[in-house]
Amino acid sequence: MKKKTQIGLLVLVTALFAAVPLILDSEKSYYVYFLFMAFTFIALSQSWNLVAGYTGQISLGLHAFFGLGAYVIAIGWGQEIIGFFDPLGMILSGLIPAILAVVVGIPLLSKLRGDYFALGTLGLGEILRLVFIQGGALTGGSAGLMLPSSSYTSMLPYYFIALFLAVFATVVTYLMVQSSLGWALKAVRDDETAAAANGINILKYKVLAFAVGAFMAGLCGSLQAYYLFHIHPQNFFGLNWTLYPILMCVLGGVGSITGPVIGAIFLTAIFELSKILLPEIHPIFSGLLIVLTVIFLPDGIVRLGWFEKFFKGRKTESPINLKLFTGKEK
Amino acid sequence: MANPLLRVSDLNVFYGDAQALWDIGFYVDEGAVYSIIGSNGAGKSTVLRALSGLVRPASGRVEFLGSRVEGKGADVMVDLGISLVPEGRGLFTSLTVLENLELGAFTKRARPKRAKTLEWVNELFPIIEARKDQQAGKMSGGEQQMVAIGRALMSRPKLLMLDEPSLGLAPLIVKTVFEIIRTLNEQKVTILLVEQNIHQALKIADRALVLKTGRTTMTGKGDELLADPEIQKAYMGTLRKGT
Amino acid sequence: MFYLPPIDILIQILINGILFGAMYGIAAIGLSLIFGTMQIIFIAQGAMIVLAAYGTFWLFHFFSMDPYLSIIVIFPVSVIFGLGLYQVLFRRVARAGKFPSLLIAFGLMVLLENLMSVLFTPNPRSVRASYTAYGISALGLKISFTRLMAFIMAILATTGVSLFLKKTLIGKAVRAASENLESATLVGITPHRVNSVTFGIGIGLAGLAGIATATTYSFDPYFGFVFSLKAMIALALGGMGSVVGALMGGVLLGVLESYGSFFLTGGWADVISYAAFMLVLMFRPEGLFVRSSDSEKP
Amino acid sequence: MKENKISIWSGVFFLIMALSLAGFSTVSAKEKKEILIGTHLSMSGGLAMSAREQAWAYELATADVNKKGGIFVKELGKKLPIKLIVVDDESDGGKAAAAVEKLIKLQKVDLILSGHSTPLTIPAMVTSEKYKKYYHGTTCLIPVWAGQKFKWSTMFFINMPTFSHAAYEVINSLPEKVTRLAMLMEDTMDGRGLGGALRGGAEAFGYKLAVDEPWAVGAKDYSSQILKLKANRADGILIFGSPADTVTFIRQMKETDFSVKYFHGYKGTWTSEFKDAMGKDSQYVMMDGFWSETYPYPGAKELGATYTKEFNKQSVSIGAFYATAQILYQAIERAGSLDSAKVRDEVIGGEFKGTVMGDVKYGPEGSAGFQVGTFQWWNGKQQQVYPFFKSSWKTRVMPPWDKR
Repeated sequence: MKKKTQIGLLVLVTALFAAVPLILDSEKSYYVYFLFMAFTFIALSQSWNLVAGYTGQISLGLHAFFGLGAYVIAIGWGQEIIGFFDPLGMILSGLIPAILAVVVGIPLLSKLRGDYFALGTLGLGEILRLVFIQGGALTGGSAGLMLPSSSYTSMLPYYFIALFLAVFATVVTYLMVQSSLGWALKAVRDDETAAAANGINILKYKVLAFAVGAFMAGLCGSLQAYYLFHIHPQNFFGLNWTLYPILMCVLGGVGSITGPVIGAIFLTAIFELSKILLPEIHPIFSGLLIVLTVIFLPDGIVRLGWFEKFFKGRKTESPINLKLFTGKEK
Repeated sequence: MANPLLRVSDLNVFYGDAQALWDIGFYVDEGAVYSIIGSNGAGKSTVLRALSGLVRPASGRVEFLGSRVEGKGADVMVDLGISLVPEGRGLFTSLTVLENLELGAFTKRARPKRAKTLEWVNELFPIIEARKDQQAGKMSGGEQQMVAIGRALMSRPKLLMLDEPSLGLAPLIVKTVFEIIRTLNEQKVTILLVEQNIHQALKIADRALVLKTGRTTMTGKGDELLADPEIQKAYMGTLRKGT
Repeated sequence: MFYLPPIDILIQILINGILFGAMYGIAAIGLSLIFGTMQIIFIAQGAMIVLAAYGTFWLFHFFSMDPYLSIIVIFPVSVIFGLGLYQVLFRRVARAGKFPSLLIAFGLMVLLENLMSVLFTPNPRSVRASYTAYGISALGLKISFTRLMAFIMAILATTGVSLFLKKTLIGKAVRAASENLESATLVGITPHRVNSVTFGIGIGLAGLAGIATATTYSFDPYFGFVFSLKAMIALALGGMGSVVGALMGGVLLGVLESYGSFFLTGGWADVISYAAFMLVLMFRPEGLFVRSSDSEKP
Repeated sequence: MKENKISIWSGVFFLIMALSLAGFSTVSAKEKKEILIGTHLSMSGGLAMSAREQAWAYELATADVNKKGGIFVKELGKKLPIKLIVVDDESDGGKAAAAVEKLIKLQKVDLILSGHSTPLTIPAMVTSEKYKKYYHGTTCLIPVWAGQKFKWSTMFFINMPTFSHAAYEVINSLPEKVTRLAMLMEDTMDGRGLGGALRGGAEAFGYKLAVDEPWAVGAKDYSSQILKLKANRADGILIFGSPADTVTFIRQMKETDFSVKYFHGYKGTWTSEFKDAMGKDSQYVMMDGFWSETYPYPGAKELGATYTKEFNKQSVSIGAFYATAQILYQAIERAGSLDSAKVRDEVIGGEFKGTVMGDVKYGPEGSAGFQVGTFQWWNGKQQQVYPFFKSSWKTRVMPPWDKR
């Protein structure tokens, strides 16, 4: 399939989703809300996918950037700099996390071992949560900040912005991967020493991917802030904002463009269903699902045998794989 | 002719989407020294990694002592008697020399004979015994290579595979290393050697194989290949009989 | 508001911090071992600790078994549980690298927390023995008995694990595999074997930490996550893959938090410990207690 | 990587998704057979314990109404039973909002009964505000709620002025003088709000706080705080924290031999789990509460008895939750409608007589405050101290640890 067809398909799918509010009443249908959340998770999953799938770095700090993006809106609104659905504010809510990602990313990513990156990003989320709790009047402390919920008019803008974010994140990830930069990132992922020998500035690309991921996560945070109107450190710096996207990515297939999309929609649906069908014990179910998925489907849905055979004609392996046993990572 | 110790046929290896080895085939007789030579990136190490079980071949046969062993894990291969001294030696640098050697005899087959094997290794490498309580990482490159070979011998291998044993060593040490290989061979250890130091590798080898970008370009007796004008031209250039 | 309190209070804070940090230490040693061989932060360690604490609680509740005596049940059961856990959950995916293992650990945490919440109710539980709120007076200082016991357990556990790693062949194999897994398989060490051994010991240590938790705290199913995080910090401070370092990292963290919450408030104490964690990760990733010459691992 | 075929697949996938969504969305309006009341409660997560008491009280209140055949809804001209739909909010604000979305859009509930605690009810109320569904609220601090100027919710919770006085009135009634109070408030929304009220109360009653600081949630060691109280010679403690944290705190007080004359716990000391965890050490400890079965209100005693029969313990909270449901059900009957606006207008400024919390009167702004209760643990029983009505219990001063 040619690039033009691909772009055409993307436009078609986007148009289909854009048409959903024509069929469903956005104020009455739960599915509009469901898709709004699913789109947010697609964007978050792509953000994580970009970092993990293409550079082989496990970030456990998506919630740090998500929460920071939300607080940019909340604080900006409180100080009357940013308004409701303010484009400038939303760009800021992506940029500030991206800047933080660069500042934190340079020292953390310059270490050869990826583990420090995972630990450091997890710590970053916790630090931000605590700092915002201790932030006094500016951050509202542990009570968080409340925005004037009377600004809400309709679910539609949320739906379309979330759709835009999902498409944006997917397109950005796709473009980055297809570009020469993408090849550099893959080289980094597959063999760091070889990439270094070939004169690729590893750090620059890793930090770039990390910052772009943070930008997208921050945008998602700002949208969620506009939706909830109550920005609370415990919620917005909650680990779930990192763990769910990771799970979605892995379930869908890390390091592929469609994986996170499928994973996000599928899991959001599963979690919803389990809550309806198993109200008392659904968190057990979620935990079990994670474990079972990883054991029996570690490469994700997009790399399922039948899926691949049907569409590609042969089986491939997950890109971040077997490193431990071939010793390449050491 | 009796069955060779190791017979490899039609071996294909992939790294992800990229094929690294194409239809490699050769055999190593018991008690022989077999060399695989070729330039950087020709796939020499990959052959050893596939034989040691670190890399799973996509297709092909590996027969060792008459039975098929391809696809088995590295830990199983050691127990069967194939031992690899990896490129860069792969010592446990934070462990002592003695601990490294002890772990060399980790397999079920080698463990009961550990004390006896250790005596043998100490005899081969007197320097090891003198420094047995030192951290392996703190030794010089040459000494580390001795420990690495010693550790591999601790598993009582029937086939010892050496990946670039001379890499990064001073010329004098390189000479010692090859002397050791010769000694080992005299003590009936079959050796599969991968080397960039082509002159030395061919001189010591009974038979050898030349690899180029993952494909076999030539096989033959060591001295024949050494005399081959193409080899001379391609790999030794102006060095002639250097080192 | 800042003032310098009398020296005896400063010493008391120090001792409290050391005793308290030992709890982090026990958890961190387990994390350190698992991290060494499998290269993952076993995020479910906290949930394991709470599970063991429930074990202690139920043994006490139904059989009136003294919590410290219950070590003879809890520790072996935890070790076996750890071995089994590896075989059932991790063995299949260990080959595929650390992504899946990390996720399974996370899924396990969610599963355990909620399973305990459904089975044992989310109500907080605590063991009430004659010594659970008992303080020993010595040299004008007050020392919590249960925390002293936790400290002693931590010291014994560290010594035990160190000896195991230094003296036994399988222990040496664990050290070797932590350092260089490829070389380890080349000498015939089966990765699954060392992985399950480290899991056994790691969860066994979680069992010990669970006993210490049950005697010291009132706990509920969600109590453990902070432990996982703090143990992770202790691990980073002490240097990954070092057993003694993990304990020292835990103690250092405990002391840091104790002084922090005395001179500032509890919330800032946490900020300080996380900040220390980030700084160490960024600028001294080999940890504070590892000489830099030892840290040049491949 | 070959993405092309996958993108075809994803197109198909999306198409199916979109079609199935369209198919599901049309639910035909059926004849009303029951009144659907939705609530979001923390069936899992950190707040699960308190939320379960709330769920129990709601369910009992609903069952009690249904026993009588339900509520007569004038607009529909018949008596309808109530169906209570509980959705788990997992103790998380974002999930609470999602739960309300689901209740409104998927379960199509008529009205919403409150969830538990300020950080969860606020996002939930924001959501019900969006869809103009009436949210009958409780357990959100009234000043915080009032600050939001919600149009579609009301609030029934502790009256802040009486709350800020209660502790000091009790302390003043003690036979011994307690002069150096320390205040440790959990660093959460509720902790901050209640802390502010107690601070105001201290000023009004002429108490100077010897120590006043926020308390980190889930910290594992309090010895430093205790030493700080010791260094500041505190002789009374007001503390707001979770049961687990408070138990650990008191244990550490005992270990370090730090005694005070008065120990007043909020939230953390009122459950029977606290008593079970502390044993004899729970003696003398004070607690707050929303309600008591000793209150002279209709049904209070029976409610307490039902609870004790089922769980073999007492509760000082269920009455408030039971009454919250009672008020809503009365309001529906009075409005004669399930319409959110009509029911809300009935509650705002309305007076509801004969609940287990007595007669409840909502102000024109939509809030009704109830007096906070204060109790003291004595021999495993919660002795009611405050409000002072009908209470014969004389609050006892806590002796030092070595003298008990």
